[in-house]
Amino acid sequence: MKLAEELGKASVMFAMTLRYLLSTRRGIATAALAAVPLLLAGSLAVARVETFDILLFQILMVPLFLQVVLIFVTLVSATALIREEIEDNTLPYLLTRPVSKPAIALYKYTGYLVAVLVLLVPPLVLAYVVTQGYAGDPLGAELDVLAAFLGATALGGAAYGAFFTLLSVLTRRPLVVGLLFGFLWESVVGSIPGDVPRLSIIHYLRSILKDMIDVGPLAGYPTDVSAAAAAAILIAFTIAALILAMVVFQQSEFKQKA
Amino acid sequence: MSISLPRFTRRETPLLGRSHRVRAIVFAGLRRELRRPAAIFAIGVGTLITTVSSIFFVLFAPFLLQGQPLDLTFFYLPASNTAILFFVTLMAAIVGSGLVADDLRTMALTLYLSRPITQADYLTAKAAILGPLVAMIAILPLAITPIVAGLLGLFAWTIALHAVGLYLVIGVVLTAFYSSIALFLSSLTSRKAYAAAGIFAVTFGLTIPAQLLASAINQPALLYLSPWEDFLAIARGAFGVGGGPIDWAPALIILLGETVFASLATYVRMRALEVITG
Amino acid sequence: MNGIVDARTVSKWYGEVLGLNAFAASFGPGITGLVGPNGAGKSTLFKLLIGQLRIDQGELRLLGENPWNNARLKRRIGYCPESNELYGWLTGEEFVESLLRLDGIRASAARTAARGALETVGLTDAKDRRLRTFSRGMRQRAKLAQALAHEPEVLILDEPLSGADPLARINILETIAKFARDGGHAIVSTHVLYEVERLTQNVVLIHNGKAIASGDIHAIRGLIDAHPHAVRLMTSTPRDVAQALAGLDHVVSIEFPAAEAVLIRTRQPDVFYRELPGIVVDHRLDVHGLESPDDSLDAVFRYLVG
Amino acid sequence: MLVETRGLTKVFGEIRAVDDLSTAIPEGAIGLVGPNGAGKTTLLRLLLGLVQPTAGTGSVLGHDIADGIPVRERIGYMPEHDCLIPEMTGIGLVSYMARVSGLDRNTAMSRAHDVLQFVGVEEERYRKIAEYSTGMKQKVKLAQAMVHDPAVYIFDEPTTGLDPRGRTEMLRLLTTIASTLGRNMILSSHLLPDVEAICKHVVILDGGRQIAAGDLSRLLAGARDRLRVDVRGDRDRVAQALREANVEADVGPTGLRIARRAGVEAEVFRAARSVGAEVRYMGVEIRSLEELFLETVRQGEAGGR
Repeated sequence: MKLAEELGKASVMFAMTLRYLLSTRRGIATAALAAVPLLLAGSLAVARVETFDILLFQILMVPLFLQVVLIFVTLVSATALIREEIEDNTLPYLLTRPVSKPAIALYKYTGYLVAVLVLLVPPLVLAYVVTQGYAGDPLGAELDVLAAFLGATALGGAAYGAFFTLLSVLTRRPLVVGLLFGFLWESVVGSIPGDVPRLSIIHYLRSILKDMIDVGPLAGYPTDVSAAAAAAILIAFTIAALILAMVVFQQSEFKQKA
Repeated sequence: MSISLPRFTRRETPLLGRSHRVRAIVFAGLRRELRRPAAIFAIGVGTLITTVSSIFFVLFAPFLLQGQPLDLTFFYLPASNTAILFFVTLMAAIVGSGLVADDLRTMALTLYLSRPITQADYLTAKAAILGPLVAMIAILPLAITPIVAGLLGLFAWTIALHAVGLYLVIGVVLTAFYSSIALFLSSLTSRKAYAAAGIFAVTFGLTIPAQLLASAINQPALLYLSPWEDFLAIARGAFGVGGGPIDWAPALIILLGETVFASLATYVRMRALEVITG
Repeated sequence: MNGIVDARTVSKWYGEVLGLNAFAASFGPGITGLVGPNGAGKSTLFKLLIGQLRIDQGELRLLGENPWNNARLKRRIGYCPESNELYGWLTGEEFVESLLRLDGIRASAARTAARGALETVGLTDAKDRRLRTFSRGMRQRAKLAQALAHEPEVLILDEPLSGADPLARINILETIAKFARDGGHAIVSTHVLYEVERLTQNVVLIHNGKAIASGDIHAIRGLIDAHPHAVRLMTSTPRDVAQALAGLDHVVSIEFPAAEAVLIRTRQPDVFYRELPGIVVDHRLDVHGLESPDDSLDAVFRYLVG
Repeated sequence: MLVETRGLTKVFGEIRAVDDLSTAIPEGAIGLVGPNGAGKTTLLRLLLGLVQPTAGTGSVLGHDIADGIPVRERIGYMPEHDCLIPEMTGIGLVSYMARVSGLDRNTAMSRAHDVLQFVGVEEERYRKIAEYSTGMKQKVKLAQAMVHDPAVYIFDEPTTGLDPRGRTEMLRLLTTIASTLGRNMILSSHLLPDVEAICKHVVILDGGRQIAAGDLSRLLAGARDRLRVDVRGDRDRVAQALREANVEADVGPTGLRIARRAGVEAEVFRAARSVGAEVRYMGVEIRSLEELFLETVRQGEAGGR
């Protein structure tokens, strides 16, 4: 199979997905949500809050960014990839192209991943700059915090994206199931003793933050997983979920009653 | 003897007024919602839990809070029960999200608007479907609690009835807010799942960050951002409980303002919704 | 198995709801009309052909290959779905061009091909407008454009004429006819029967998930011997015309429904029509009107589907 | 007068859907035809008050369309698109919409059953609409437009998407309604043979303007003097043979069109025999509404309509 031609198809699907996720009304809504860290940092600076520094920023960001913003943005974007094309009856236009269904899912996922990073990373970096600037600390001082959050965003975005894509091909209501998973399971699981937290994505994100940041609210977070191990687990989970989604998508039929 | 084939007959009776037409929508909507399993679950469990927990507060509180005078301020406790917040949000999400969104998805909106009612009639009727169901959680459990306390002789009837009156007032404010917000979000999209997500975002998305931020930088004024905190402030004001981080007057103005704004925004959105098909 | 589409006892169920029930038919080259009442299984067959659904039983071949999960085959087919829902946020040109590039065509070639296809269906003026602003007829043409643009071997069109006004309908019919003249094949499902007759004489009649008749309309009509062909002739001398035609052995009955009309029924309509001009000229008969009420697809449909 | 408009205009963005339309439509069964995007649906929505006019005025049976309530009390509207509530039953929806139109509970229920009986929805009326066929849905859509017995029925594409059997049933219903005394009907459709069969007066729109209007029989009468012939075989050579016998003939979208003069029919048979073609139809040139439509619309060439 000519690689060049396949890459061409991949780039078209990638570009279409990116443009859909970022440009239409949905893109604006998710961008507003993704900008919450920046809004937070900005308002704190404007309000001249003396105690506002990188530590306070982390205290606010861990619950808000990890438990609300990241999940919402990834959920709304990932479910749009396949489920909405099925609901909108536009999938036949893709099915009648010489691109296999797994390939469609994979190319769309790559578009999703870049879109989510484009939505989440800039506000995060700007928020860091504002915090450091306001606190008068040099930009290079707390790079471990920035690196940790960016790592968590990338790995979390990938893992949640793959999982919600899998939900999209498994159930007709991925958004509702995703909401329940995101707001009930992920946020509650942290406070359950024993090994239960291991079954959540957020546990590994917290482990990354704990391991990479010297001084932070998660210093005491009970985890025996290093940042590297957590990253490896998340990547393995992402790949597994994605492959499963591709296989299920390949075997699924679309009984959309015209 | 006459044969009457199914000829189409003429209507003799005149049409009833607009209020009848609006009521027809409300009652049909309520009947339909009360047959939906999800709605039945939310109402049943919601009312049960809020009522039981409110009564529990009243019965055991005298022992827990030794020495606190058994007066009106006591009834603030059931009102601050977070179960109310959760189940009101759940009800608004389950019933409220589909109110207009479903009519947009199925295009049944055209059937309504091609009938002799105005868009305002349509919206009021839809809000009047959600209102009673939210009130089942926001008002009913609270109103029952003082009556139970009165019957059990724990409180003088004057105080108990006064509490019931106050619960009605603050309950209506909360119901009106959530009804108008749910209707507004429902009118924005034909996919009701997004409207439901929006309602969750309004409740948790505003409350958690406001509480976090306010405590972190001890700026209590930020609490006004959270509808739930506003409601608690109003309840404190109603029951004469002092010492809250924010006071009830601005909270009431903000909550009512948001309700009115949401209703106007919904009306403007409906008028702008000229469905263009070829 | 040399047809464009070969279906051998294909069955498909949506739970208990009937999709196709041991559907067996072979679609030959050129244009074939797929005709049947609502819910007869037309859309189900099309969804099986493009691999949106999977057959539960039997064997289905499109251009000799099994369509399920067969990406390579899709390059050779163009599909027009029944629903009018499109990517509202794309413009006409972006829609056709993006799908062309998904066919593996390079960017530059894709743009020119897209413009060509839009020109063919008469949407050049609207190529920069968002699809959400398109009317029903324009959406039909946009769908046809994306089906034609990559020059497939076979077009599968689900109700391409529904909602199109007479002008758009003629444009769509001419486009399909030209595609067939250039060697392409097409399977067209429609309810607008008198339009299909303009397009092709070759039909497959589907009812309750089964193919109940296939082939040339008139051949099918001929097979329905329960109803010999009626031909009504308008003439000032009905008796003379009747006498001239009585001699033909395939004429079954002759009636005089009106003062200036003769109604004859024949078992072999083709033979009758071939001989008629000769008879009229030789006997110098005065025939100033001729019509055959039941030689149409409508009549065939009504006989078979009731 | 059923409908009167003066300078009625409606603009969506840069598209002038209805463009300074001034017309007077008499009572009775009216056909509203025009190419896609000609402004038919927009005009109907303006009369119903579903959309507000950008400029101009209009009235239905003397009631100004600005105050929608009295107008909508007199109208039964059958939309073009799917608009039923899937989880309701047929009888549930029709009686509900009757009550929303202002009927009391009992009248609503009894008329709902009457009207469903009339359109031919038998025991399926107790099943959920989600399980209905396209034809059944169209009948329920028709029923909800008739249940409150309005003075004006507005039907937007009632026969589109129906199979031949469904279409004949729907045409039978529409004909019965059109013949009811004291009831008016505006039928908007692409299927011009249907409009021809039912309506007496027709209005042709294009580009948001009225390009032709009038009594249908008068509009179509025009061509008694021409003969239409359907030929099986080489049409062009037959036309050529006729021209050689100095008979005026041209090939139209719906068959040969021949100028009528004495003995021309014999010429047609002679030409057919000489070319070995068959004559499948020969009759008076009934200028179908479709051809009239194509001629009037083709003058104002419909571009990206």
